[in-house]
Amino acid sequence: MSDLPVSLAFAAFSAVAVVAGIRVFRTDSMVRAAFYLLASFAAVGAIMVLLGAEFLGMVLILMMAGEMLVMAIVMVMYMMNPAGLNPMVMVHQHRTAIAAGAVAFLALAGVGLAGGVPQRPVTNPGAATGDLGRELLGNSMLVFQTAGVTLLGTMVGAIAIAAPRGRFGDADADSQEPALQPDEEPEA
Amino acid sequence: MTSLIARLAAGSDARVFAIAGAGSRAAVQDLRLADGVELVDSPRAADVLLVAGALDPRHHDAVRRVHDALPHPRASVRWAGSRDVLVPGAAHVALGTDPSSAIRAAHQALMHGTMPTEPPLLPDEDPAPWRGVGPYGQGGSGMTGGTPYGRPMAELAPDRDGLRLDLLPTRLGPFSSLLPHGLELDLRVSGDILVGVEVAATGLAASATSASLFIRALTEPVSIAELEIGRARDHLRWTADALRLQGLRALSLRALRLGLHAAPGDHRAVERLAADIARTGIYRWSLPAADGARTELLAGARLGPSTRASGVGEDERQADPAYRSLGFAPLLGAGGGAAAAWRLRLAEAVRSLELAGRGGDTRSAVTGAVESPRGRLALGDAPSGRALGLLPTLIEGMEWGDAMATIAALDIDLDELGAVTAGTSAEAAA
Amino acid sequence: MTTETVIVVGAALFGIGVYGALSQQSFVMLMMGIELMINGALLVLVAMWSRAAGGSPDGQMLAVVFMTVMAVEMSLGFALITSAYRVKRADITEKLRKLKG
Amino acid sequence: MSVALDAALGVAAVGGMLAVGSLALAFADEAAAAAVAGAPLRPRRLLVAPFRRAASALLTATTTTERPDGGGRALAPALLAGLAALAMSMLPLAPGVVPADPSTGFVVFSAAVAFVMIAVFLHGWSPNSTLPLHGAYRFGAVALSFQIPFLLAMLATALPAQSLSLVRIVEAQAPLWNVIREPLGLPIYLIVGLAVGLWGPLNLPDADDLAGGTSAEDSGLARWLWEAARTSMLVAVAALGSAAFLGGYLGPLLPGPVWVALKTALLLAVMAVARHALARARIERFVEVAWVLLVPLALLNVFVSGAFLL
Amino acid sequence: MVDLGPLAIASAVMVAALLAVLGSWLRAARRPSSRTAPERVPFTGGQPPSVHAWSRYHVRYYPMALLFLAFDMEMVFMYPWAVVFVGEGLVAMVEMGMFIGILLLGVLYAWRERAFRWT
Repeated sequence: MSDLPVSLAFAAFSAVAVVAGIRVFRTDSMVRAAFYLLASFAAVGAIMVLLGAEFLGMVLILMMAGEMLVMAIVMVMYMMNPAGLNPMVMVHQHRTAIAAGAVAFLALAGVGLAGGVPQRPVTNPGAATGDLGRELLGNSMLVFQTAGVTLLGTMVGAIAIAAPRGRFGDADADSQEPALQPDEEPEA
Repeated sequence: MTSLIARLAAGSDARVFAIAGAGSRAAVQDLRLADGVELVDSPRAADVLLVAGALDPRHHDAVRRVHDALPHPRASVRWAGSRDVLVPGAAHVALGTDPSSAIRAAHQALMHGTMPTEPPLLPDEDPAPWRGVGPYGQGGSGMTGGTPYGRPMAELAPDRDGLRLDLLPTRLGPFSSLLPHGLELDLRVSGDILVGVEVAATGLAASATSASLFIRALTEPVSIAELEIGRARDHLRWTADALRLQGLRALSLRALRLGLHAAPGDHRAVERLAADIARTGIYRWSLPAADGARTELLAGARLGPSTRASGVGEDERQADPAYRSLGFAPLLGAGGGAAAAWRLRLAEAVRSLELAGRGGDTRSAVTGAVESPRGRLALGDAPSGRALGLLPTLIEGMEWGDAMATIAALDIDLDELGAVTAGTSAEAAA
Repeated sequence: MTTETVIVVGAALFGIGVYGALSQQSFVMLMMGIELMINGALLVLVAMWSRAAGGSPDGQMLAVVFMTVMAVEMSLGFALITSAYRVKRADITEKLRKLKG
Repeated sequence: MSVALDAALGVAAVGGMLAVGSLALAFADEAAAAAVAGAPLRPRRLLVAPFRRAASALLTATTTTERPDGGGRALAPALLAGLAALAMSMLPLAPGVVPADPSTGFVVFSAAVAFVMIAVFLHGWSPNSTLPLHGAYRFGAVALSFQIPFLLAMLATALPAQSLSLVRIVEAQAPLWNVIREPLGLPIYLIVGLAVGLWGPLNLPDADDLAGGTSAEDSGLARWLWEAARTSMLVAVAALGSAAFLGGYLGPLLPGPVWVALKTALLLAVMAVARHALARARIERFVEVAWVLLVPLALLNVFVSGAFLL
Repeated sequence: MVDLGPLAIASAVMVAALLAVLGSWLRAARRPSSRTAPERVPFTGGQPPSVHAWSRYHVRYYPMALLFLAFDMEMVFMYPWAVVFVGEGLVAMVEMGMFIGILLLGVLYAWRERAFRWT
């Protein structure tokens, strides 16, 4: 394959990644926000494939489909007006945030452009998945097993925190209604 | 090219959304076996609207709303005893004759473009006009104020799970494929769990008269063979509907075909059907498990198979000397629950066909109450009425699919209910 | 497609993520900001692995660890949001602050 | 120029395979239904029925609902059709003949199946209507449960191939088909395949107890497209299943593509029979069985088939 | 080299399908009598809904969804493992066995906590 299709594809995927990323915070519908984020991830995954990291890119897309579905589901659960039928803006420190975002972008892009990245391209992308497998079982064995324990902790922790009933009674015991107005005292 | 497409389209099955008014339930069900006609569950999927039987004026707006939900091009067929103006422009077919050729003709004319599509029946009015007024274009002063796009949004309510989330009010019926037509339920769902159930309206037409076999048996002796064949057919028709709700369409058609003309010699065929149904795993996989409190409710309600499924030997036929002379004893299930009721219904269909074969010309005695396929039937007291009374308690707290299976298992017949209660009110008036 | 352009795209995603994480009031939207930051970082990491590190396997390993972190963050984050909503009925950060104690 | 030509050829080939597969599925489904219902089968009428249905869909208007998510509503059937094409484009037809062979084809297929979740959820969410909405959330439960057994059942086929390429997975079955090497894999794969194609006993999001579920508000061309996309997805699942478990184009005497077609048809027939012979699962029961039974069984399958390779 | 074939084919099919749906909508919208307010009412049996269906849906299986998020990660580790399994042999078997064994404890815990049930 020549360079031109790859460059075109890169330009397209970059545009999707960035535009979808911006749309995440510019849409009223929570479900759309989650799926825009998914589109951004999928485009980044595709760029990774272009970079020769086929496995990482595809696995990112695979993982994110599930994670963003859960994200959309949880969003709808807890957000008032989940579909954005009634437009609203729920932001704070807006200017500061924009400035911080711009600074982060400029700083990172500057480092990337000026930092003099060494040019040592990957030699055999086809062997990358196997390399990763051997790394898992060899040098990074400890990381691999630690990940297992971490994931176990996450599963147990998440269910213990979120589950409606536990051994210590109902999870919402002693909870109270929030105030209807920001400065009011909560209802008993 | 255009004419080729039109010709192909005209050859397709006419997809029909049927509204089954008073006295037309069985006739509409039989249409499932008709050639070139396919009954669908949503008017969005239909080409033709079939409005069958008598309909009360209070249902007319609902009929019009269903009519307007059909995509263009659309046509309707009125299948009733007499002409009326419920759906203007509808072809009229007399109840008692087969409407499928009229339906197919309407469908073909639509696809060829020789018949214009029917205009909407309801006026083009927004339920509540809405304009954003708040600083972000929202409807009111608060962040969720107003009624966006003409409708409010669901409201928060506490839940047994401890999460205070929205309760979604849903009005199901009167013409939903999930309920007997004429029944309207006000449901409140929290996620897929029904947390509030109210029967909002029942009955199709005040003037409903039913020549049902079992209602006739209330006042005159009827041949036991006839009664038992009627019972078996009723059970098989119920099985056909219930199988359909569970997605087993081919088996459902087989049950319906059997139910159309089951005769004493068919008990082997019914047994084979019952065995094939059991083999689908429906009792283990699909139906809600028996639940103590609910089973107890049904056990005391004299609801025929639903009651006998829990092992209570409640059956009006035991009181009838004619049945006793035939050596009748009711079949009983164990443990209750939808699965037990299903099995019992099929077993009763087999037993009824056997009884009908032995019955000869013995006639039933008039005792003031009859065991209809749905349970104890007397003047002014129909099993469907008792079932409707129990319905909210039975399905509250259930998952949506379980609730729909439970409603189906109750086998509510509004025609029978209407006829029996109309009889009493007429007597009272006299 | 050069290493530099990929890094610029990654930086843009990271910047958008920073904006989202700082500006959003709702917990879940805030998490989306964090996800987007990780997304940008992941892209830069893979670009480095592909173009500057000669495809060394630890680069890939690091990316896998990133993804794991993301999953752990989401799972526990959603669990905490559920718990906060259950107890305080709070779905935005301000509410939680106000009801502290 | 040749790139464009290749792409056009690829689209035509994949579209043709999906169309033929869908017709075969319709035929098998009708035959199974007739057998179960005890009704006569009318093959001639049956063969034109799908074309008639498509023509009538073309002539019927597509309705909208009150304030839907229009973008999502248009995207959902298109996305599902695209995913079916994506999966089908990696089917090896004969040695060296495959529309596309990415080295991680296996992960690409898994990602396509994962995106089915998005397509179905979007389809049910977007009309802003109660019954489709319930269907969408039901599929959330189904899909999050079947995802892991599905990936694991497929993963076992990658062990002997030592690769994630579907072409290599077929080649590695020359001595022994995977269906024999890892007998638990194909049943688990087929169970999940039914759920992916919203078919038969696992047609929970579009079930009759939701009056059509996610497609309850669809009409005209949009409805037809959704149905076509669903059957295409099922065909793709069957085709790739035959490649991963039944040796794909491998077989004596007959040429490769014929074997592929025969094996795919076999799996489609199994699915058609399952639709009419098995009852729909309760949602909660399915979730529990998937996690507590299918996940451990699929893991066992991976490790047992691994042990044979040592 | 990178193979974008599947993506190209899928995109072509998607675009075609999208155009078909959009074209069908446009055709429907051009009809004079189409799309009155009652024609757009969501169907639940002939009565208009009292509220929008979009609401804070109570997703009863959320504990399972959280479990999924964590458990799904195992696949990222298993794919590369599967590729090198034959080469690495027993070591691979033992290490993955340990990893999976640890994760299955999580499923077991979730089952005990009734995370897969909600009715």
